[in-house]
Amino acid sequence: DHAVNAELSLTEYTRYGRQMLVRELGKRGQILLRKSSVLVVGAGGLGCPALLYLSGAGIGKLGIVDHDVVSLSNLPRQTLYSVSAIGMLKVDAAISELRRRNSEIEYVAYPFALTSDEALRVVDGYDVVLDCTDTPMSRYLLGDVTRILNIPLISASALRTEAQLLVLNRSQYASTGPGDAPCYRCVFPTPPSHVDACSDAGILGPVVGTAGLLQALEAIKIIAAAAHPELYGATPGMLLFNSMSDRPFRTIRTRRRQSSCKTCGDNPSITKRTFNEYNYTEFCHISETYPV
Amino acid sequence: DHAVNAELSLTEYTRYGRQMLVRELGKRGQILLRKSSVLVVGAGGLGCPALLYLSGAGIGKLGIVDHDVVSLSNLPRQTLYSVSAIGMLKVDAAISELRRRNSEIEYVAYPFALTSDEALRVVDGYDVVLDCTDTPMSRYLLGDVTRILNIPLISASALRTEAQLLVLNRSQYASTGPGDAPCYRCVFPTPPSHVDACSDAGILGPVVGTAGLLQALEAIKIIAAAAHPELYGATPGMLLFNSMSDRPFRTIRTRRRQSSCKTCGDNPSITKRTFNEYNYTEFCHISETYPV
Amino acid sequence: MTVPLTVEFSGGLEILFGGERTLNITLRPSDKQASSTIADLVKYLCDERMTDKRKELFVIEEYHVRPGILVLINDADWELEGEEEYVIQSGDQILFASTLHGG
Amino acid sequence: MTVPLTVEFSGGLEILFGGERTLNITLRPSDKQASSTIADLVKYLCDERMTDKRKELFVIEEYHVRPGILVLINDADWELEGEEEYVIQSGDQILFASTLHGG
Ligand SMILES: [Zn+2]
Ligand SMILES: [Zn+2]
Repeated sequence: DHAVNAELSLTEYTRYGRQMLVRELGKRGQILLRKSSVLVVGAGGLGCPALLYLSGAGIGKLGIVDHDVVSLSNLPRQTLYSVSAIGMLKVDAAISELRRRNSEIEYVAYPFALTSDEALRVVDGYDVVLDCTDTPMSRYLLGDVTRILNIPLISASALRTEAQLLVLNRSQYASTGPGDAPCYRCVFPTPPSHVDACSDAGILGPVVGTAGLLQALEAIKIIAAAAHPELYGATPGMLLFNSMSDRPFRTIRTRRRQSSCKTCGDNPSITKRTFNEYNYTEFCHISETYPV
Repeated sequence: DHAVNAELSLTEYTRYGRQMLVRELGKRGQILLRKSSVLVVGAGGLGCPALLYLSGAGIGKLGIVDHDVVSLSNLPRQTLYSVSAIGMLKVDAAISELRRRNSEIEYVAYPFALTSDEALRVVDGYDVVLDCTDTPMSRYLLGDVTRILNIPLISASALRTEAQLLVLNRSQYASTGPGDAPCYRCVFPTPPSHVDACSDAGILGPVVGTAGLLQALEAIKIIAAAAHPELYGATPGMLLFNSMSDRPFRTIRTRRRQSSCKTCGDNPSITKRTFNEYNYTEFCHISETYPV
Repeated sequence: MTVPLTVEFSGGLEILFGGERTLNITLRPSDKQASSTIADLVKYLCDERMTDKRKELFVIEEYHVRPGILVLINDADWELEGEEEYVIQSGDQILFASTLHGG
Repeated sequence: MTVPLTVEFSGGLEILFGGERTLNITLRPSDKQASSTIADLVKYLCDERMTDKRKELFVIEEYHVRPGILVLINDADWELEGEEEYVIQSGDQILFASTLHGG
């Protein structure tokens, strides 16, 4: 493999030396990180720490999707943003902050909300996608797009004192295909009838931050596994984190790919061709929000 | 309680509103965060994310102990530091970065390595201490000092793909005394005969980052529990995180306070009076480092 | 035959059950049955243990768990175990977790 | 009586055992014994399963686990269970974890 035989600069050896000592990464893994790209959708409480550690680790290209601007109420948990960034587009503030730490990375800003019109175009070509969004609609949209394009999706969410992490479209770290791995729609065939938002129900910063960091870690593992497949096994499926529980972390066995799935089942109705016509707004119509 | 009936400013309501919606924190918990102080010993891979989220959450006073200067090899995991901070004292670079995000906090710099000469003086008066150091000597020193001063200690460590978290000197979040909780020396009566350092064995950024975030979370819980004791139970004791395992997080039942403990046993030999005479260097003499 | 089990709630569902995150329960099958299923447990929780009147936040159409709630039987998705028809075993841990969407 | 159990290594100890993080083991008590203890397991691991010659990284003074290694019996510190004298039960999970000091 030509790419894996490439050389690292002295600066790269100095900067990344500590993580390259970890045998699950190593020099080959570091070169894979450099030649890979990760799309982070949502630059909020999950996206900020994920971006900070993906940039730190030396991912070659980081795409950031977010339409929102920074506000004071974001600062406790959206830890890339300083007071002087209030009012700026999050994608611009995030890239400026990341560049201060690592300017060797290629950063790409997508300053809009992802809709089905441009989702295929934006997502296509990335090696891993992180779902750091906060609505069911964006979660189903990203689930379908990544499954259609065969890209591993690391989906996280958080509320109050809890967070959930889900690795989709891959059952094995070193795999290049989904195998029997579920897509988002396999795990959640029906949209929720009630939904809480962080703005209504609240969130603790370190809880959502932990989930974002674990997303970055899973992305690094999926990329580095190709350099050392013998050291990597199955992806964790689903992880539940409840910081108030006396067993705060649980690894969950999720369902496998469903033959009835509209996106990856035996007779899929959501395909690359029909994707644009699917009405996510209607599908995710939430009758009422969950009163706190 | 006068402090808990204090008022928050409109800016504080705006900034901290999302986390105050969490019933385990609430307005009373937010006021407790503001009037409390946390000492973070070590501003490296654990300390950086811990400080970022403690400052974000609105802890009134943050003390930072570190003698070291920023280097390029720190940047992937010591995510407070930008390239322009290379060569600066970590305590200065950290405080400057934290101030950009939250200037309402009182930051105190201790730009030296903690030794038994000044440890009691530095630690005394803080409400919670985070051990983010990287040697057995500093861990025993902080363990003894915090136990002598009756301060909860949240100790974390990380190496390669793994991390460990330990809540010491408190068994219950809402407790003001140790009860049957162990101190660091109760859990580890004998120093290790071999030790790995991150500089030799390597470390993945998101692994040590996760441990630092979980330290911040435990500190927030210990402080906020006094406002809502009925919602809080036992501290987690010990948490093991192995990111390569198919059960990555385990909650461990640790030993309880040991009657034979030199610091908190029935006949303690390490006390406020004798503390200065104890030779930590000799006690932690490591015969050889663990070859990787 | 009575069956002792542990029921846990998360993702906000605990608010519907008096704030309790964990219930230790002993199920007694009704006269016609030799055992209890998840369906029986859900009905029991609705009728006997729910402190909030808004049943639609837990079930739809009389005792079917509403979409958006994960049901985990001993840390496995209930789909792997037979969903509502799963026969509860002594010592089982059943977790009802609202799926989260915040970020 | 043979006893099946799971042994896990972490904190770098897996490197001493051929990189294996998990071993599925069936212990056979020696002639004089009716059961196996943690002490027996540690000796067995040293003599039969360790691939690295540096035994001092796992034990000191002939088969005592060295300071700095946590021994966990079913997720509890072995001090709570009787340390070396604990009698291994079928299905036990024993974890040997090097304590970490990096930060
Ligand atoms: Zn599917
Ligand atoms: Zn003690």
